[in-house]
Amino acid sequence: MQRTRRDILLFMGGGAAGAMLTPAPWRLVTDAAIWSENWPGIPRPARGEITARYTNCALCPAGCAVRARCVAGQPVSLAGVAGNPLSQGALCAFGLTGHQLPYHPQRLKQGTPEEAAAAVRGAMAKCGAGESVAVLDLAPGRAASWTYRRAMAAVANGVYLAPPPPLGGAAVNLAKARTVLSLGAPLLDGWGTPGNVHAARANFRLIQAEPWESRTAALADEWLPIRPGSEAALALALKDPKTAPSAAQATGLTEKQILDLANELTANGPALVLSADDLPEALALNHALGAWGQTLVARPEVPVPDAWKKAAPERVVASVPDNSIRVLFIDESVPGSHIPWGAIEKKLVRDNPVVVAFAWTLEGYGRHAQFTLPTAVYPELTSDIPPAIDSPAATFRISVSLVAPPAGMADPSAFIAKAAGIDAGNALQERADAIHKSGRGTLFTYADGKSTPLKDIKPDAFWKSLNEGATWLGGAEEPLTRRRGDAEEIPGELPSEAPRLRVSASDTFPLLVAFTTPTPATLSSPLMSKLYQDSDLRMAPNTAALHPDTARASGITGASRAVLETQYGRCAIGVIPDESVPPGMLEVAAGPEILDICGAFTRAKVVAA
Amino acid sequence: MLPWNYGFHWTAGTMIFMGAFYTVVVIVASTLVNAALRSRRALRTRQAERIRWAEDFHDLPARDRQCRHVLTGEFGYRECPNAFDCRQCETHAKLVASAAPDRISEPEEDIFGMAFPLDRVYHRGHTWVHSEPDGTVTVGLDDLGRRLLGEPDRVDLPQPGGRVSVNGTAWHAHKRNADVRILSPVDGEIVATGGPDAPWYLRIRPDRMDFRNLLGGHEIRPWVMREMERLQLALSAEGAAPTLADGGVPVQDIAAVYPQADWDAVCGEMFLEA
Amino acid sequence: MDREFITRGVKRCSGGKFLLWILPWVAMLIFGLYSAGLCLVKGLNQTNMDNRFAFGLWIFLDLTVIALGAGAFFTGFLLYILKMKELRAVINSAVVIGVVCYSGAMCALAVDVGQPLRFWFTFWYPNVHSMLTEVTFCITCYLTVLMIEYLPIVLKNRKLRDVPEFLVFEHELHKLIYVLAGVGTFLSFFHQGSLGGLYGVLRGRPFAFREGLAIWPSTFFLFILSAAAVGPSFVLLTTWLVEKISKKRLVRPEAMQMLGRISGLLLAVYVLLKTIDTLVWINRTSPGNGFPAAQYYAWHPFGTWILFTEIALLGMVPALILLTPKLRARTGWLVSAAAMACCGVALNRFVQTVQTLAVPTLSFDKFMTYTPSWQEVGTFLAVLAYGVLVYSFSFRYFQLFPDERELKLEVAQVEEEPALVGRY
Amino acid sequence: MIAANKPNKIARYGMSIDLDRCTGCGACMVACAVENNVPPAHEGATARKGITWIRVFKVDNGEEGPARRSVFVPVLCQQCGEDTPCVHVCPQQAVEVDPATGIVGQMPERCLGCRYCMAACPYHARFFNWWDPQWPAGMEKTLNPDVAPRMRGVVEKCNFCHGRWHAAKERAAAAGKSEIEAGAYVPACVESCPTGAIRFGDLKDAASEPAVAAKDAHSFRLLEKLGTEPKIYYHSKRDWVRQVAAAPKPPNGKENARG
Repeated sequence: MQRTRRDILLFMGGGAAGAMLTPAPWRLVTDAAIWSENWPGIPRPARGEITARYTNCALCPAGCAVRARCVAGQPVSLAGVAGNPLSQGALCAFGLTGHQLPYHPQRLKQGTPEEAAAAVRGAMAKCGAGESVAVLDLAPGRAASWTYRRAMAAVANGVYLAPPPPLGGAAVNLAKARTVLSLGAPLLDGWGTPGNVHAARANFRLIQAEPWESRTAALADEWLPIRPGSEAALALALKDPKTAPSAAQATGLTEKQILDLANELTANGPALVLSADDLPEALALNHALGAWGQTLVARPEVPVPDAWKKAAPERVVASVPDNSIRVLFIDESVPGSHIPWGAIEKKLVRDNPVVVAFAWTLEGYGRHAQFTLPTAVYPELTSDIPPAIDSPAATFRISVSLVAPPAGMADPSAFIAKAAGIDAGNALQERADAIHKSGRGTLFTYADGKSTPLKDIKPDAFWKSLNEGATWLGGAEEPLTRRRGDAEEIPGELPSEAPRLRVSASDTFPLLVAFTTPTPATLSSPLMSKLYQDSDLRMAPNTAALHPDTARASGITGASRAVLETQYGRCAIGVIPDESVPPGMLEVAAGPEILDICGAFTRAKVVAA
Repeated sequence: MLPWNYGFHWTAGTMIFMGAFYTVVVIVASTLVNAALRSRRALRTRQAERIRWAEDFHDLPARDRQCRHVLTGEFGYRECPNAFDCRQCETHAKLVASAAPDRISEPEEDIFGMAFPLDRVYHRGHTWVHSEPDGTVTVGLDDLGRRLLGEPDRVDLPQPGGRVSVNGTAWHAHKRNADVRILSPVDGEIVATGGPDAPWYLRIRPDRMDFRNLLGGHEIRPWVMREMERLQLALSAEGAAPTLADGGVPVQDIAAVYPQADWDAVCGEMFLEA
Repeated sequence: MDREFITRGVKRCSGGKFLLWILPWVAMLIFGLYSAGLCLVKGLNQTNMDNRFAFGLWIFLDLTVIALGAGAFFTGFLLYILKMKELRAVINSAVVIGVVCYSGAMCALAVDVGQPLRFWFTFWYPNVHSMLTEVTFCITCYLTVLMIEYLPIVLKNRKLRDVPEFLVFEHELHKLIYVLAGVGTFLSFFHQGSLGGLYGVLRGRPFAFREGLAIWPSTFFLFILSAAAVGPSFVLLTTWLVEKISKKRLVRPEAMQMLGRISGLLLAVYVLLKTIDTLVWINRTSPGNGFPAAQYYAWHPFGTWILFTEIALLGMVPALILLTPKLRARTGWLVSAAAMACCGVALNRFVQTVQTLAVPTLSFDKFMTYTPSWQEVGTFLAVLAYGVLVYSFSFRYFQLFPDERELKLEVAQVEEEPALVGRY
Repeated sequence: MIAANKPNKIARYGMSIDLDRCTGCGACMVACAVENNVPPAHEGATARKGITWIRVFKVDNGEEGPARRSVFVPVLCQQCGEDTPCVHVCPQQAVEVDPATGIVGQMPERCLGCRYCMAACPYHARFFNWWDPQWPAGMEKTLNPDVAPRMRGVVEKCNFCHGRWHAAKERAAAAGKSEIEAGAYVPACVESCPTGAIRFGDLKDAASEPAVAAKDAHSFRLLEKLGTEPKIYYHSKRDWVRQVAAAPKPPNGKENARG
């Protein structure tokens, strides 16, 4: 049979028509829909074995226990560890995003360690009498802190500087408190260990005396809206009812309110008074209320190896003479308290001081230092975390490296030890051994949620456990109780880097600054900036809210840019008028620029940009 | 959409919805296909010319679609139902049968100086048909048509051997901006072509000697009178002078007198073209 | 140079003048296409819409132009199904308006959706319970029908009909046009209704939610009515505008008045039903959902004035004007009333789309405001320019008003009359 | 109907949120974003363009000065159980209620991005991807493998951490059980809440915390009168707080400038 082109075409046409009657072409269209679902450029999450790894959060002194869900070893989400005696399974919003910090776009990746070392050597050689080499440790109490102290002891003119300890170094035992008076302390908003605070919350009555309705005030059993800057007057009047009339005038409360409050604090004890800044008046009131030994305790020291005892004493920045520091190391690899740069700067010698900052981002002191050496960041770094303020017991826990840090990261303690000519050794393990040697306390391991007496654990197993997620709890064998009326035991005038509350209202700086962000972390995960942008739950960093009348008085209308000015300097901020902020106050979300010029309760003024 | 697609449920809602949709699709598609099939058939049976005239006629103003018997006063008002093809018209047949035979007194009508010989019959598109002794007919433009086109710029004549049909295109003539299709008065085969310089344009062997659709005799005068009226109107619509230039007698080349007039519109009007 | 494409016997401006006329519109179109391109390439972040104002200017535009474009189906219905022969004078124009409105709305919709490449999902996985599915199906089908109805108008172009295939196809298609008119009426009935249903079914938005018949909320029927009422008005308005711009008579006054009368009649019925519906909503539907109706109008600037303007000022008043033969006979009144009716329906669509989203639902919600971005405005203008251009070209090259030539001769005759009388 | 296709047990997952415990810390929002691979906000994002499957609102009693009181209200998809407003409006079945769990699911891969469902939702719990999802270099390593990132131009919303439900289902199957045990499946926000204000469970299980909370006199649901039977129960002992469930009050002339 002769086949013509027409036959072939007919065959093809018929075949196509027949195919339309089968599900195949339709199936193809349906599948095309599935292909189009994978838009190019959308990352595909990596797959791998899913495991749980444990660590402790190093983003704030609370050091909450963390369970990391890992895919092929890479943490993809963090959660608390249920049953942890202190953090109680809770993590804050910042902690929940900790695993993203290593990938922060503003992460510092390169430094010049050799040049820095050479500059430090030169400056140390030049260091004359009356000048000093100093280490500023923002998170004192770590094994690394002891290395710094040892290093500074080994150096002539070595000084070890740290922020002043909150509450004069005392620990808070919230579990015992029945009434808590908070003078502006963000008790429910990042103070202490969130899990511990929330667990204890049901057992105490919370009275918040604060000028504006902060988160804590909103959740408190009672909120006393007082005038900005009148916390000290209130504390004084509560201790000494004779001053109640003047306190009533200062705070805007009635005398009766003050006296009732005083009665309640004594009647419904044990009481605890906390303040945003460490007000001496608040400490004195605690003392008067008999809080010592009850709600405020002196925590036993975490053991250290005997060989470490030859260490430089801990000093505050204010105690160093101005223009005396020739070489300054600043360790901000682990976030801690913040000291405005202005306060540090004036301590540096005038001619070519060498400042070496160890940081994972340039958002902190690195902006002012000659050398900023990049460090590992949580959860890359390995560091112990000092006991939290609300832990009456001594604790030891390690923030374990879950992710390998990138190459070229500096180790601050090795660097400083080398500069001082000492051997840093493996400080962390040495300290763990010293703790084990003390034989005290129990070890809480995260993976199984068990508590084991330390004496039942071998040293190697102890070290291994600490590295797999565990907390050593020292127990409270020797609680230092202080008797009522024992004046010598009250921490005296606390040295503070921040300008004090009692800086009276002045025409130059009419506004009182209050921070809203719980942790003055220099940078948080990009997801947190999402939280700032996507909701009005928190203000974005470097933003301030103020009463519209205050804004108007400063020549600001509507949401706009402005300049914040304090005695330390000025910086640009965003301003949001908000009627819920009382006049005379500035509610500030901290950011690096603001932290440079503000401590808590700084007086400031705002000028239209 | 199809039973094996995700989310297809055999529910009443789906049935009604998809049923309505497919019905609409089928109706619209079949309408299109129907129109296409009909067109193909029409093209194959060479009905394009018939359709063109049908449409043109349909688009003529009602006034221009008047029955020829209105011209002669037999009707007050009547629209032609047969698109000027009186061969099928029963009314026309009846009226012709009842009318008295034409008394031809003169060999030609002279209307406004134009000659309309009565030895021939006229189409309303201004062509005439003259029977020749050899059984063919000659077709040419009447005097008004000739003057409208004057000296045509170009004439496109069909090839001999081709066919023309009643009211279909006979030939094209161009004058200034006017592109005029001259309607054929007869069905038949083209034997020879003449032109504007010849006495006739086409010599046609007609299929039948049936010229009932054409005007003749006493109908000529009222028809031409009406045509002059229409010309007047068309000219004034084009913004031309309200009266004829020479006081009533159309000149040999009317177009030349109205240089500003849209000659295409005027000719379209006069040659019954949409 | 385009002389041979222009219908014989009608006067059109010179090519140069036409170029001057379309130039600004082309510029606007190019700017709009650039805006729309930005939205397509970079995503809808180019707009000022957001999660709370999920619909914006474009949906308002779509709803409004589709309501105004209803003249196409309704005129077709009256002419081909109810055999109102007078409307033959405007049917072509109405069809072009329909094509412009519907295709413009479709283009705007294609930019408006987040994943335009997935448009076929709606056809492939239709959720038959969604009003939007009904709208999508009907509008797509109806646009196809409109295109087919537009085809004869195009093919009838003087030059195109020289091609015998076009001529014959146009002729055969036109003979079947009544089928398409019928299908178009059916489709329009449903999608105009579904567009109303779109908002009426929103149980979660008590401002828009309405009770109704079976699966259709009352807005379903109100939208059909209002679209049918305003469609002829818009045809009337456009015709008048074209007459003014082209300085020609295109349609006999009787046809215009007929459009006005139909519009007025339907508008009156619509206003009556809308009033009843509003009263039921205020007193029953909305309070039943926990929302006292008064609170909707406490958010400035959307006070009760908007309700009054929509129903009384731009509904009842034009209806009364259009129903009064004396007023209707005067072009000024007729055109003003038609314009008011169009504005009234546009306002109704604005209320349905924008006010619904602006009014808060949660007690801690805020009143929402939204200003379109320049990209949104640009795309809006593109649709407008596109419409003007398509209509301008159609008017220039196609026979949109079959009576135009006759009217031209009539005008001449009126002027000529004394001369002719004197002559014969 | 084949019996095997029937879910073994029909659950109606729901949530109770104790507003007296919520501190507005935002942990739930962050944990949700981490769990569900929500990208960091684009720099152009605002409070109205971001993606927050759960969002905590600060709501006050409308008073000025010392009388002012605030409460934090986490709002997520309320998982409407009746006449679910978003389900029947979707033109292409991208929104569905899972008959086995009662969870309102959104399938971004089938979504056209018409945003009709967003207009339909009275709780504003639906979010549109206005931008292409983008993570800083390297951060894509931290993505949750159980949840596919969404492309630009589609709508997404809370699905009670569907990935977690699947994982729980698989774990239960691996353990030879046909049902997920109470507590074996909780969404990320529930797990992350430091104060335990958010509780989760099967409303059909009378012993579950949401079921108990649902019966509490101090419990309420948002916009209950709409009749959509949401499955998120809020709880507060404060009378004024329970007013947030009602329709908005007409404005008193002032605007909250922070929003």
